[in-house]
Amino acid sequence: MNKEKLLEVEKLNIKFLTSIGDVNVSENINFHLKRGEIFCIVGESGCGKSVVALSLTRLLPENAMINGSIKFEGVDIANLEDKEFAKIRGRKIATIFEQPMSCINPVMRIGNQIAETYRANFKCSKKEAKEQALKKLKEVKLPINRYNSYPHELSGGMQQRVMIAIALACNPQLLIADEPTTSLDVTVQYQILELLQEIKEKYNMAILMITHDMAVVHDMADTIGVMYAGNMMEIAARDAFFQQPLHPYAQELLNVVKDPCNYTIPGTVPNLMESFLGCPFEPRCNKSTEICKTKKPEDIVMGKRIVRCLNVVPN
Amino acid sequence: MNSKLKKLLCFGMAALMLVGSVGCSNVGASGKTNQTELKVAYGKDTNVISEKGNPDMLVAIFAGERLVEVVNGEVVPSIAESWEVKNDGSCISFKIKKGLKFSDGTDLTAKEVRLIFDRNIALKSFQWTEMDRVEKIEVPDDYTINFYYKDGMDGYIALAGFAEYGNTIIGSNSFQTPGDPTTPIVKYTSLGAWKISEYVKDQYTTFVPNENYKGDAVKLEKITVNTITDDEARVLAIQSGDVDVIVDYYHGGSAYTPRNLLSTLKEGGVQVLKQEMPMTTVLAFNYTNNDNWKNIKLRQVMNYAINKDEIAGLFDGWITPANDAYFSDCSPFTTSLGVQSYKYDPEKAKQLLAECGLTGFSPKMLVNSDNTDEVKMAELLKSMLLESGINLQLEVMDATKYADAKKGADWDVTSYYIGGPERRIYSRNEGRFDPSTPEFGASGCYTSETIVSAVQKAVDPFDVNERKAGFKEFYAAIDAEAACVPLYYNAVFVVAKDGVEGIKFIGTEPTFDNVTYKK
Amino acid sequence: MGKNFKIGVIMILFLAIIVFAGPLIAPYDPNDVNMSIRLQGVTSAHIMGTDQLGRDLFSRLVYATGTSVKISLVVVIVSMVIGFVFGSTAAFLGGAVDEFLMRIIDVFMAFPTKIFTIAIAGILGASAFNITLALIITSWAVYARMVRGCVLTAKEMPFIDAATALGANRFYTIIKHVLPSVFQPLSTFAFQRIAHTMMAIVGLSFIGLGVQPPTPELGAMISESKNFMSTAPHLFIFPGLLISYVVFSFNILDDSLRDYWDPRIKSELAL
Amino acid sequence: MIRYIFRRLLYLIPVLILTSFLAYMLVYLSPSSPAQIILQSRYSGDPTQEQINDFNQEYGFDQPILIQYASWLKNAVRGDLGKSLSDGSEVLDDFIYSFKASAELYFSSQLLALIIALPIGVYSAFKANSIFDRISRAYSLVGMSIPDFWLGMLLVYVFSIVLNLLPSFGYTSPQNIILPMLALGLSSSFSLIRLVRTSVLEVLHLNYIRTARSKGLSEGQIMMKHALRNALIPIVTVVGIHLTHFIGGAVAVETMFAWPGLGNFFAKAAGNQDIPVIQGFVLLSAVFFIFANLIIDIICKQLDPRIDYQNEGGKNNG
Amino acid sequence: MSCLIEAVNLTKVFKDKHFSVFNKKEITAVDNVSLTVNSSESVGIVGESGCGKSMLGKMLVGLTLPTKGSVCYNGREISKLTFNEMKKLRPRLQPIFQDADSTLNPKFTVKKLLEEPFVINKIPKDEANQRIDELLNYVNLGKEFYNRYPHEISGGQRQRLGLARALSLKPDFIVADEPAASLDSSVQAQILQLLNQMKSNNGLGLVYVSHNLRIVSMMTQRVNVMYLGSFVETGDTKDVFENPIHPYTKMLIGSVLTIDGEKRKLGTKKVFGEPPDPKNRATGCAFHPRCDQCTQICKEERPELKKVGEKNRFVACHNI
Repeated sequence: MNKEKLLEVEKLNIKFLTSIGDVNVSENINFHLKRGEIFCIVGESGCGKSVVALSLTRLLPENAMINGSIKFEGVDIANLEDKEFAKIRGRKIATIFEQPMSCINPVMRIGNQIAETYRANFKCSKKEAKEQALKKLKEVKLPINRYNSYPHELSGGMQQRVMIAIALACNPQLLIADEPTTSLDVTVQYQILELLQEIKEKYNMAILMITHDMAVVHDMADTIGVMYAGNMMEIAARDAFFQQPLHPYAQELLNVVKDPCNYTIPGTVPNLMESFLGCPFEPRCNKSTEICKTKKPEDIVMGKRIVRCLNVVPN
Repeated sequence: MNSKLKKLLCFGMAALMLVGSVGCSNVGASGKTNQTELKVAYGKDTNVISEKGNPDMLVAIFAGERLVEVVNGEVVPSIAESWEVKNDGSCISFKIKKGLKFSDGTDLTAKEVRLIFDRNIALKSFQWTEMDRVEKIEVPDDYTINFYYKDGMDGYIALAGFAEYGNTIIGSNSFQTPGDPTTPIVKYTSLGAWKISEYVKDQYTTFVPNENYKGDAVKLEKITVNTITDDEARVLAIQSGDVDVIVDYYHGGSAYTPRNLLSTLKEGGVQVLKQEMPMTTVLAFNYTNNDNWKNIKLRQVMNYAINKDEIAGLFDGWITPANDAYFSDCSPFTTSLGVQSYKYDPEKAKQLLAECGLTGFSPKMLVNSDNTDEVKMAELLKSMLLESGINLQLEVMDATKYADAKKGADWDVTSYYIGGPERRIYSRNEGRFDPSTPEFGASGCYTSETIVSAVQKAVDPFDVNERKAGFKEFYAAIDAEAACVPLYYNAVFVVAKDGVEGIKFIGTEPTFDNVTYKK
Repeated sequence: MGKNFKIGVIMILFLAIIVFAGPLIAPYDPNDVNMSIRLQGVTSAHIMGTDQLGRDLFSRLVYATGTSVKISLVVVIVSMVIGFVFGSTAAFLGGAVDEFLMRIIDVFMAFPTKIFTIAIAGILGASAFNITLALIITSWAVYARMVRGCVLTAKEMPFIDAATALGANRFYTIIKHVLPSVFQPLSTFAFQRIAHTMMAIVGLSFIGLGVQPPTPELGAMISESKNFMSTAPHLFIFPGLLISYVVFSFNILDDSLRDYWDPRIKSELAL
Repeated sequence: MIRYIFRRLLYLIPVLILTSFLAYMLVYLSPSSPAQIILQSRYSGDPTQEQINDFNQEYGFDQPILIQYASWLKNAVRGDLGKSLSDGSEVLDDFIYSFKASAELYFSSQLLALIIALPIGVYSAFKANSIFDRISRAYSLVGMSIPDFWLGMLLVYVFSIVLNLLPSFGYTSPQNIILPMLALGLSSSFSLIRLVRTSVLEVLHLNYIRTARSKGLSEGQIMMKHALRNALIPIVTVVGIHLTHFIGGAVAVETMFAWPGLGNFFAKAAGNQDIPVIQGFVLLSAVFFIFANLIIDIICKQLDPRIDYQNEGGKNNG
Repeated sequence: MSCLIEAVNLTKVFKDKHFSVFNKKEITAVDNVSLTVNSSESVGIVGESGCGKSMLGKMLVGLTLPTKGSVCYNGREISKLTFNEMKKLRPRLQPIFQDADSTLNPKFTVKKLLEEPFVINKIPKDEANQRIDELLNYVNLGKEFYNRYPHEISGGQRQRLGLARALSLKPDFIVADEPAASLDSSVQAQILQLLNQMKSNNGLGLVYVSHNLRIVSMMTQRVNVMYLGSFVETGDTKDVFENPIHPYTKMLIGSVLTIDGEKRKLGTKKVFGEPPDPKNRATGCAFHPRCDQCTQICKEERPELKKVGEKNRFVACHNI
């Protein structure tokens, strides 16, 4: 057991059972995360990246079927009793979401929302909780006189800071950030990302970040995971990835982002309702071969990199 | 904010609970019915506190006495020990009994007697329809009171009028300003066997024995009269044991025990006490506005076409079908009459209708929706008349609209009752058949000179034999002219639980003076 | 669209047959009196028994349902039309006209509906026509306010701007874009109101302010049957069940439609 | 806040004036004149012209309409709404008396409805689509289709006639309130269950509930602190509006149980064309209704800090 | 020849919408802004949310009339045109909205939506159908979408449909308000390329409104940086991005994340503060509460746009 590895996800399969059929949103996903590391999952909308994040803390709706192992600090939390799991959620794994306005209770003072988190996880007096909350407010650079404000009295950036303060209330070891800066202005985004980095340094925690924005990935990630249609196509260290992505999808994506005025990926993102015989990217891939249509690609491990493509030859 | 909110919520909850608990604990004593208390359901508020007009009849029956009473067609003394007619019949002079006391202990003199008459004249209370004919009232001494009439008095009908409940004598302390009869009645004091101990408007009135009453003491300690305006609710009340007695009230045409429930009540082990009275429900024609009715054949058609037995059947036989004639067995002076009336004969009706040349005749009938029995009866009439080729149209409306519509020309028939307690049979018959009386509306029964002269002969003379002859002529005239369609003879009912004993009728009004209640 | 929708549609179709083909279904004339068989319970000749005049209860119920449902349809349609005219005028003209019309609507909405209806029906006198009139007077304002809101919302929709930018004039945008966006919520709302109006009518008839005899009407029939609760309970039970049937069929259809339009609370009700 | 209330009150003035005018004018809907209606019922014959003139003079009906209205309004502001034509009692006293009776019945029934509906609705939302939820939804949908007065009759049939347990009418003993309260409370609870379920369910789908879960709160804490608190806002609004509907809202049930409430009293007055009572009741109930709605709005603002006092214009609920 | 669009001193003031006797607040959404656009030129407007850039865009195509100032199209002032004249002009000026979803009437099918511009302008059916075919081909939408409703097609398709509608009447001038925001990068690229293609093929003038500076820098020749209703810096895109002068421009550009080069070092650039609230505008220079070079005069006096250097560069700052 590698002690370095805070989170280890193996063969994670997630299915949604709906009245019109099953939807596979995650197929055999493997990745791991160390303390002090920022792991970014990047992908276009509907590729299943948020579902993976939510599955880690059991926040998916009841019709989701989760299979596989999720080891946190060496414990398989995927198969824990709810009661046991409650000791981890919020306390050791915290989550922040996009659209902070809708994610904090609109009729509760923000200070109370932070303090409440602390009290829910550690038995303590109200006063202690309040002190902790004030400390966290300071940490996210909000003036402490905002303790008694209501969420609607704050701007979007401040609301996201409140979210972060709530997440930090119990000093978690893993922070899951699901699109934390989408819908924020560039200036605010910059500050929030900076704040996240600072916090990571301070607590030496791991951040699992979900985003669709390559620029954010470039700015934040230590390791990158590219998802497409429920598959983790490539996992690589940041520098290696930006120098030379290996998976055709990752290559195309990077090209488009670099030069949107001259470069496109033909076709559209597939609907997850369809099931794929072969590689889901095959219809749009310019390097596809016959075999791509019929055989599902498997993870190819190349040192620290993992690629899921039939045409990549392991070195 | 949080604490404020909590306070607010707590306050709200507390207020809710308070209101809830008030709702559950409000309005006084319930207690178990003991043997000396009787609970009575009555269809009207007793109106004990009255701005204008007077308290309800029920109060007058229980707690009040009048100058005279009418019993079996005879005027008998009550507060007045004697009377005489003076000045060629334009004055009636009453001698009042001595030593009577009101329920509050004050003495009765002629001055107190005149208060109620002054009140009725001043406030134009028309409960006694003759009151506007009185010119002045004099009190020559403490025990004499004289009434002077403008154009000479109306004979027997005027004398009987002093027995009207609106003329119940009340004490001077009854009024808001004691002694001023134009002020509201706020504290009813009177001379009867009972006195009022408690009154809540629209809820209940409690009667207790009047210790100043000179007659025989009553046997119960208390009577609570509950006001329950809904007919069905009163029936449910006695079925569920909330009251012991329902007192019928038919004067004014409403608030009575539905006739078609009496059988059900009786089957359920409740006593049904019936008192026949000289009151006839008739179908009247709007002849002043519709010339068709002036044809006697058409009036006869209606008489032949209606099967009165079926109407009685609608009420499970609790009332008597008017098969014989306009008058009932208990109407005054009827025993020796031999008037032959119209028997149910739809064929004859058809034939007569054809003779009138009125095929497809479809008269419009006004129906008062407040009287559910009347509505049912109208529906029955409609279906019966259809068999003789008359298509009756029903216009059902509430009491006020009904009264309003009746004034207009846009209707053909309606039903109402004539008669009532004995003293009223005089004024009612006169009012319905003599167009010169104030009570006569546009909608009287069909009348003619013969009928008018007959009704005057029947109600005016002091002499019993003259009146008897008059009534005979009057009944015959109505029958001959087919002035209306007599439908049924009404009755009053008292419904009482087992164990209530001693309810008697004086005339048509029940008295509880000797009632006992054993559970 | 779900099971409930199907149930609702079938129930409404059945109701429509009762309402519009009543005379064909009813085995007897509803006003046919037969005193010899009064207050009978359920028999083979009279499947729901007879009333106090020996009339066939089933036939009366068929006609009574027709009366109640037709009145509610008239009330809903007329007040919807009035509300539509008022509301859209206010919203389109705006400014002082809007202020003025809104104040009028406010005044009508300031009365507790039932008290207002009773007052009007009482003063005019109880009859089928007057009760219809009273209900229209008291309910048009709700529609007007709703239409105004819808029009104002629709007027602000970006697709109006888009059409304007393409050169559309006001008339075109109103006819093609604004009004169609109002009709759907309005008709949905009107649909909900049928059940509501139906309840109001039977309630008013129950207290004697609605349809008058001999016209059979459900509320009035229940009111009449109070007399016979202990002896002939079928007289109040059947009309009550029928009211519930009518209201339920509208409710379940409305409910399933609402579920259909609001996918978040999508679920099916098992019956 | 105070400024907001002040502004709302100011805004109400024209509404109140128009409302009172409409209430006064109701009488002129009638096909016959007040004098005729009243005199007709006072004396059993046709009133004479003299009587009509006297009457008009006494009640001021001979004045122009606007002057009549002005003097009526002037008296109304002083609390004098005139006297009932049928029994001469003060309209205001009658109103207060029946208001009290209505309030007792209605508040207790709504309390009952809340007690029934809150747990069922919340549990139903929490276990959405479970058997319990399906049953409770079917139950409330069926219940909503039952007229309250008919439910009352069923209760009377069972408890008064068959079982002979409870009184079926009246206002004299504490047991009297039970059946009408059950009838009203049950029928309000049906729609309330749906409302509670929908609002809680709506809140449960919101993102901050997910946040609360991710924070490590227990389901109970989430329900009490986050879901219920927010779901309460629409519930309070609707229950508040429901409560104001006790003016006349229970008329059929009140009539059914002979409960001396506003609806019962008013229906009778309307039937009798008792004009001062109709005018007075309509005006008083409208005034009460308007102010009650104002109070509900204020309470909702207390519950929901998001609502901005500055930018809200007048809003009425129907 | 004058330029295609010339806006002079545009100002837009809103009254507080709600009925109130006591407080009548005025919000100045756009404050004294001038702008010119030539054919085949694309001009960018950038700024944080709430700075009034969308309102400016609406005024440029005549969807909203300015409170003060004028917009001239080919020298004709559009606010002074009669309704009919304006109706003729409308097809020349087309907006493309950020939220394609709400600009398409949800009750219309794709076919009906495409036909609408021709119906409105009474263009014969044959011509219209031919044009629609061209357009579909152009925006790369197949006929299989004809009978679908807007909510049944994807976001990118909807945006392309919006584009097709805007292009259907062959406009000269297009205001694209965040046309690609909230789309995935691959879809975004398709839209941007379409826009560019339109500009170069048809020679039309384009105003590109966005808060995404990276895309603005790629799409436009000139750029206007907007802060709380006014321009704080204008100039050629290349110059502005390479050498920002106004502190706000510096901050904006500093906050742009790139995907080239090294990972940023924490605390290197000074980006702080929140987008301002138009209801509470600061006195003097609106930016001064967030500005690290703020002096006394900035708090008191509003800076005017001043020409800086040779090349069409204007900056509104006291400290240059």
